[in-house]
Amino acid sequence: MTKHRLFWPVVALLALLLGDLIVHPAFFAIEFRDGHLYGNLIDILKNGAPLILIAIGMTLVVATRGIDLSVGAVVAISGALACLHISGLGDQNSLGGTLAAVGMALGLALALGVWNGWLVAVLGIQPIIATLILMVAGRGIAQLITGGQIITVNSHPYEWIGSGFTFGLPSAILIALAVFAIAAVLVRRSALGLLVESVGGNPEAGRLAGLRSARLIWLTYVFCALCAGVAGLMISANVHSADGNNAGQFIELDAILAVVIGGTLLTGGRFSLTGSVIGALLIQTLTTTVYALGIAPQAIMLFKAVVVLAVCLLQSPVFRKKLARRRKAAPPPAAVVPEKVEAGV
Amino acid sequence: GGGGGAGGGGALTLGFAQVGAESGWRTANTKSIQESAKAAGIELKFSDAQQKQENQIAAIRSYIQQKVKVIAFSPVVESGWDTVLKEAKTANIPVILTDRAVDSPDKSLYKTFLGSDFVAEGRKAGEWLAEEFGSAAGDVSIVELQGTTGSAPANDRKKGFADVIAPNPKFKVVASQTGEFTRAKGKEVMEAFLKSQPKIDVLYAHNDDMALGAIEAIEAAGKVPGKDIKIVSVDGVRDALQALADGKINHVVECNPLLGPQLMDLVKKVAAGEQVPPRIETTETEFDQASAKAALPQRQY
Amino acid sequence: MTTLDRIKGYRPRQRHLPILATMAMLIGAYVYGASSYTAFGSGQVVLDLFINNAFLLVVAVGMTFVILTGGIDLSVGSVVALSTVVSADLLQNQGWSVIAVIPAVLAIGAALGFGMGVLIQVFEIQPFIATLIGMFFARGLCYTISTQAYSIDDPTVASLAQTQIPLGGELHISIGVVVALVVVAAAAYLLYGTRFGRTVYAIGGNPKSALLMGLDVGRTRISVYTLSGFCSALGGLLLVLYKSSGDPLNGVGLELTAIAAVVIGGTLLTGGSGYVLGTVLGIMVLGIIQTLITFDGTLNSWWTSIITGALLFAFIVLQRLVGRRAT
Amino acid sequence: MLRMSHIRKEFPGVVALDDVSFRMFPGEVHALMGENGAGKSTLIKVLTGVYGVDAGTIELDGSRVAFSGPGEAQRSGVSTVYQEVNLCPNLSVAENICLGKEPRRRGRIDWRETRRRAAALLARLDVEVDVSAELSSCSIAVQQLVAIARALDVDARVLVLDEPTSSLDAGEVEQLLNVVRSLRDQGMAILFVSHFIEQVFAVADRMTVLRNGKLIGEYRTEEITPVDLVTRMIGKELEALEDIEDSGHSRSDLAGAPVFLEAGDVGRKGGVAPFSLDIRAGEVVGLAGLLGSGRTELARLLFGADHADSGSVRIDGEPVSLKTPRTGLDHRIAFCSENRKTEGLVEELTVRENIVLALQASRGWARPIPRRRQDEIAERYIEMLDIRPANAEAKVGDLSGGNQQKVLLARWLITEPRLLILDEPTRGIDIGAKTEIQRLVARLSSEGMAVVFISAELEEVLRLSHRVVVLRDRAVVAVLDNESLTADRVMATMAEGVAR
Ligand SMILES: Nc1ncnc2c1ncn2[C@@H]1O[C@H](COP(=O)(O)OP(=O)(O)OP(=O)(O)O)[C@@H](O)[C@H]1O
Ligand SMILES: Nc1ncnc2c1ncn2[C@@H]1O[C@H](COP(=O)(O)OP(=O)(O)OP(=O)(O)O)[C@@H](O)[C@H]1O
Ligand SMILES: [Mg+2]
Ligand SMILES: [Mg+2]
Repeated sequence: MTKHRLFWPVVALLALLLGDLIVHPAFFAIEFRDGHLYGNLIDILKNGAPLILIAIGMTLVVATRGIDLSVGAVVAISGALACLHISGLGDQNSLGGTLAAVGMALGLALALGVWNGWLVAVLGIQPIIATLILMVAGRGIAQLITGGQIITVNSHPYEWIGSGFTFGLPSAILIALAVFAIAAVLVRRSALGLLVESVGGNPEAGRLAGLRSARLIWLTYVFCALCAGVAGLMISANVHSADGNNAGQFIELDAILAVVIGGTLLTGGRFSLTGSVIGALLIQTLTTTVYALGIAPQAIMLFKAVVVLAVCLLQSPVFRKKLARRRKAAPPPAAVVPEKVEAGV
Repeated sequence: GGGGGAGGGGALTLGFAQVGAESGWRTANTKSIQESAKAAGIELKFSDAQQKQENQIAAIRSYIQQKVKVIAFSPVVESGWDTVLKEAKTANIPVILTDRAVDSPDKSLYKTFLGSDFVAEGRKAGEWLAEEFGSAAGDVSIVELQGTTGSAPANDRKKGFADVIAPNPKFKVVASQTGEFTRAKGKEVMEAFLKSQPKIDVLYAHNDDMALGAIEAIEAAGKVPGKDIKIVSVDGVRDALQALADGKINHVVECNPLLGPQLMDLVKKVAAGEQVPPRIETTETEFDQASAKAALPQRQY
Repeated sequence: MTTLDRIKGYRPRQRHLPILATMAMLIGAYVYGASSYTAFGSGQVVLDLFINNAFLLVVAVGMTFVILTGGIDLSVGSVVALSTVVSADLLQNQGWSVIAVIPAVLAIGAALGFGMGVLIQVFEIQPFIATLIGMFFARGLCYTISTQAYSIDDPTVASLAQTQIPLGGELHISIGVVVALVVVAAAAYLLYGTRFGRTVYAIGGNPKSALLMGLDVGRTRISVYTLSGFCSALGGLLLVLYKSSGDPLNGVGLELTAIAAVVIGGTLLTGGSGYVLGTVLGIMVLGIIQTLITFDGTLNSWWTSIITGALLFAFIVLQRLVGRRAT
Repeated sequence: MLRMSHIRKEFPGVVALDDVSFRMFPGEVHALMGENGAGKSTLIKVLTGVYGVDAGTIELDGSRVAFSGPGEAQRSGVSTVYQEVNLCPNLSVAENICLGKEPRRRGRIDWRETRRRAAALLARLDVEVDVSAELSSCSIAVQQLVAIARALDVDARVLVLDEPTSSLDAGEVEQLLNVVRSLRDQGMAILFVSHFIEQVFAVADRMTVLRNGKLIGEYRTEEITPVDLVTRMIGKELEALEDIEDSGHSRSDLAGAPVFLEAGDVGRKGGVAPFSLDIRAGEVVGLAGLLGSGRTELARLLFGADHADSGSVRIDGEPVSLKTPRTGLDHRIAFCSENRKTEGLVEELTVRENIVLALQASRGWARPIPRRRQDEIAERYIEMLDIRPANAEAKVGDLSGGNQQKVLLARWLITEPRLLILDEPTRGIDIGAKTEIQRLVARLSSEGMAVVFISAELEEVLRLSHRVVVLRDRAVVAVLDNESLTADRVMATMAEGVAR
């Protein structure tokens, strides 16, 4: 079982939760309140949903050897457009109007994905700078939409996306899970997964095997932007407002981190959607832990560094081997001898 | 070097290096400056540093090259301006600081400072608290939502507040965490506070946005913001005044972004070589629920 | 019997094309600026590009080495910040002299880089995460030293900072520029003329092959991250000279700027191909975009971002098309 | 001089070496023989410290050694050419040869001397290329020669050559063997791995045979016959090749067969000069030429891997444009590249996934091949081509070189193409599998598949083809009908550039 690729990420997540349990037993308290579940774990799911979504999209991009830095900007833009439209509605609570807003926002996100994909797949620009363009310009576009102000909306249907509850669970996580399920089915039940892994694993081989790699790569950027668009709706709906400048700041880094913790290599090829979801949950748990344990703001970064380091070392086979060797060597003092032999000479 | 076409003619050129557009407050600040420059007939060269001091320094250097008449800027941080300000001085271009001061010991590097005092804002929030809970029996548990770690407003507002409540041991800051000046983080952090702190009496937020986010967390937890948990915050943006009017926030300390008209006055004076006072504080009030209702209709930002 | 002289044939030096294209566009941009804004034409605008970006240039040079091996270093911004904060703290609070501070800061940067190199090489942690950990760690250290920015009023620093090296006319450069250019020259020499440099390229080309070819991949890789840490620290010191202050918030997002500069300069993010000179040009591109926008001076904040993106797009696409055409 | 005793090396799930002992004396050429996956390359990698051993010892000149890696092995006088071309494609030929041991002047690399030295080393192998050209612009054969030249550079005491000749043609091989002999005469110990029995017998003094990771025995060349050797390698008698009829393989046999593909003046600047060629269903067209004569380039144009800038192609009489591999695939053309590492396999994926890749690509993503069918296909081809380990879920990157080649071949066979282009399909493949592949080609063509066959071994080409297209200097110089065609005649045409 330890050989399974997801074993160590899951262990890391559980270890972190266990740490929380020990330091702060109330961390796991879950109550039923006003018809929904309430507790830190629920918060992790709710607040982690956008990151999960983006990590899913990012996984596919990374699998093709790409990277998408513009997700944060897309988050801001999609939230901004949706809120702008809703704020202009006569009745902000109208379902039709909200749906139109959501549709417009996702349409724009899709267009942005097409743009990124075009730069990467057609013009052949290195993904990191291709998406950097939108990362830089996108914040501007979002602020152009909001006019540099925070747009506040009061729409119950819209709110549902970010902070609503369905069947006692945060709707955000349900949406994220739905997207995950769709992506997983699409990728593993069709041949997409195999094709993406081939394109990422060895692009030239993929091309010679007859893959339409440009189209495939393009598709991953579109999907990623779409995921970011949905995440943008969630983030803005959660606080009933669109903040062109701050929404989704640095989320690209977290998303990439989640993908990598989940076991997908940045050099492309094999990917794991489940791994990315676990990675995203791990990051969100870390954030919530920081708040719940009352880590001082100036120590947060150090704390994160230490935890991420521990997680990565745990995942590193070399480190585990060294550790195991030391442990084995420690109890019987005689074990010094074999070590010497190993050193050779 | 070229002739510096910008400053050559009769029009007065002002180079303004803005911090960025990180908040609605800042946007209002920018807008006020742009509009009043136009109204005053001053040609404005505007640049946005995207929160980076290096960019601001580069912009100021470029203004020196362009030979503008006056340079004004809102420093991203207080320190680190000496070199470029000396260059401006050598080029005989007067400098006006807005919004934040610089800590250079050489006061001749700039003509004047126009803006607010973050420490004073923190202090005002603390004073309100002391008054509001002065007669309350028992400890007062306070949670604090700080601004971006390391930023001047966060440092100063924290300090001013702490200075005022320190003498009275019944005021206890039970949790203090950064909400990065945003609604989303404010909400997320407050959610965690509500679960980890058994008793919260007061929330002090370093800006309105975090307070607005926190309100949602409080409501989601089944508590009543403004009643179960009293809230004081800084800035005075429209949404916050609305919340104040609705009774969800209890007190707002204003930090006025509308410096434009005052700044243009100063620019004209400085350009004409007139003497100006070294420090001008903008008029800033505090809002309670009544004054918020009154101020709301005219609030532009 | 078999001679292979037939396979000989001319192939254009494709690897130089992106650099040539970038250079051409820079000149184009400069000519455009000079014809649109009077003051733009003064040579000092170009020199200011160097003065304002000297520290970034040094950081990007370190990054170039890392990217050439196919790695990435996200920690540079934080290490720059840490260097400024440590310098400020040592000079202001601990009363150290400048002479003592410089080696100390450089050693800290190199040590951090070394640590990340070990994580990457020995524990096989992906560079992205290892350096992200370094990023958190260095930034965290900054905050534990100080959450405040503070000025350095050491007279040596002040005089170094304000020294202007005249170049005739009204033109001048700063000490930082000289240091940066020396670093660039040294890096170019290292990469072109030494075994270490060639090993860097080899690792970027194919790390497995490099290992089988008997190259010291491990030591080189660790050295490269150490070098990047060192360059970041040096960049931090230049930033101290530039601003005479230490600030824990320095260099947020700097890593991306540095990476962008390197990549715009024609270096492949997958490693193995690129030049330091390209990095210099990449920095110039980013700098000139910003300068053009400042000279224009009519854009509000969001239009600034949008136009920056658009100009970036124009540069990159033109570079790409020119490169392709010439093939 | 070199002694490896009781070596054991295990990979997860596979015992690659099991109690293998091996010794070598100075001044001898020692051949290491065995089928694909027998453990030859692993033994070499264990020797040079790429892998650590699970058990056993290595002695060099009587003292225990355990190299930490190829670098240390090299410094101790063990110079190695690994099986796959392991060079840096982004660097120049000269640099690839001198990397890590560049001549220096005052601490600085002396580039002129580097180029000179590289050219001199290549000249020793009778290769003349532009040493400042990027390695990736060179054909795989030239790359292999570069790798050999690199290994010749050190004053090594032990030279290890793992299938150095797999891409080379007769001339280069002869040259290489001469160099090997002269090195031996200087007292160097040379470890030589090859699947070409003649080469082994031509040069080796002694040989060690491995089978399935186990040591079978050590023999002096005089003591053993080729048939014996092969029997020991594969553990049973080899069926002869006789059933591939060598005779009557002429185009006239195909008189009634329809033309499948017609190329008229197809060419590409910098690739091959315009040529015309028609290929009938069921026909095997062999391509012959020296290194760099343009065989690969021609094949790539037929498939659409590169797109031609002149001429036109008709398939079944209809004009088509072959611009991308995809269009080739859509017209049921398959191209099995000579460079399996960079152009063929996705190393991270499993054997099954690599096998179904092209078929899946042609079906499009929306119509996945059901998993059961994939397993079936994989099983069938693993058995047919004797891919080892016979595990469809093994990572292709972990397979031995020859087995990787078989996987690549399987990928294209399952697409059931109408034209199969095989560029050096038998590269690095052991003798048993090679006959199997030849038999397969013969069978497929008799079933109506057209085949374009490229191989450095002229006999193989002659045995299979109906016609032989001879290239020289990147142009087609002759199309010879394989009626009483001899190797000599083809060679003469290759050398002189005109049909005789
Ligand atoms: N890195 C690895 N991981 C797992 N298995 C491996 C690895 N390398 C080799 N093997 C296995 O070890 C066995 C021996 O492989 P090896 O490469 O030594 O064969 P070989 O004799 O060189 O064959 P060939 O003639 O095809 O090159 C094979 O079964 C192969 O699959
Ligand atoms: N100017 C050049 N310098 C070096 N190599 C070149 C040059 N131009 C072409 N080549 C390489 O020479 C090779 C000649 O073509 P090709 O590969 O088709 O020859 P081939 O007949 O298949 O020989 P081989 O046995 O080498 O595969 C090409 O692979 C090409 O990459
Ligand atoms: Mg082998
Ligand atoms: Mg070939």
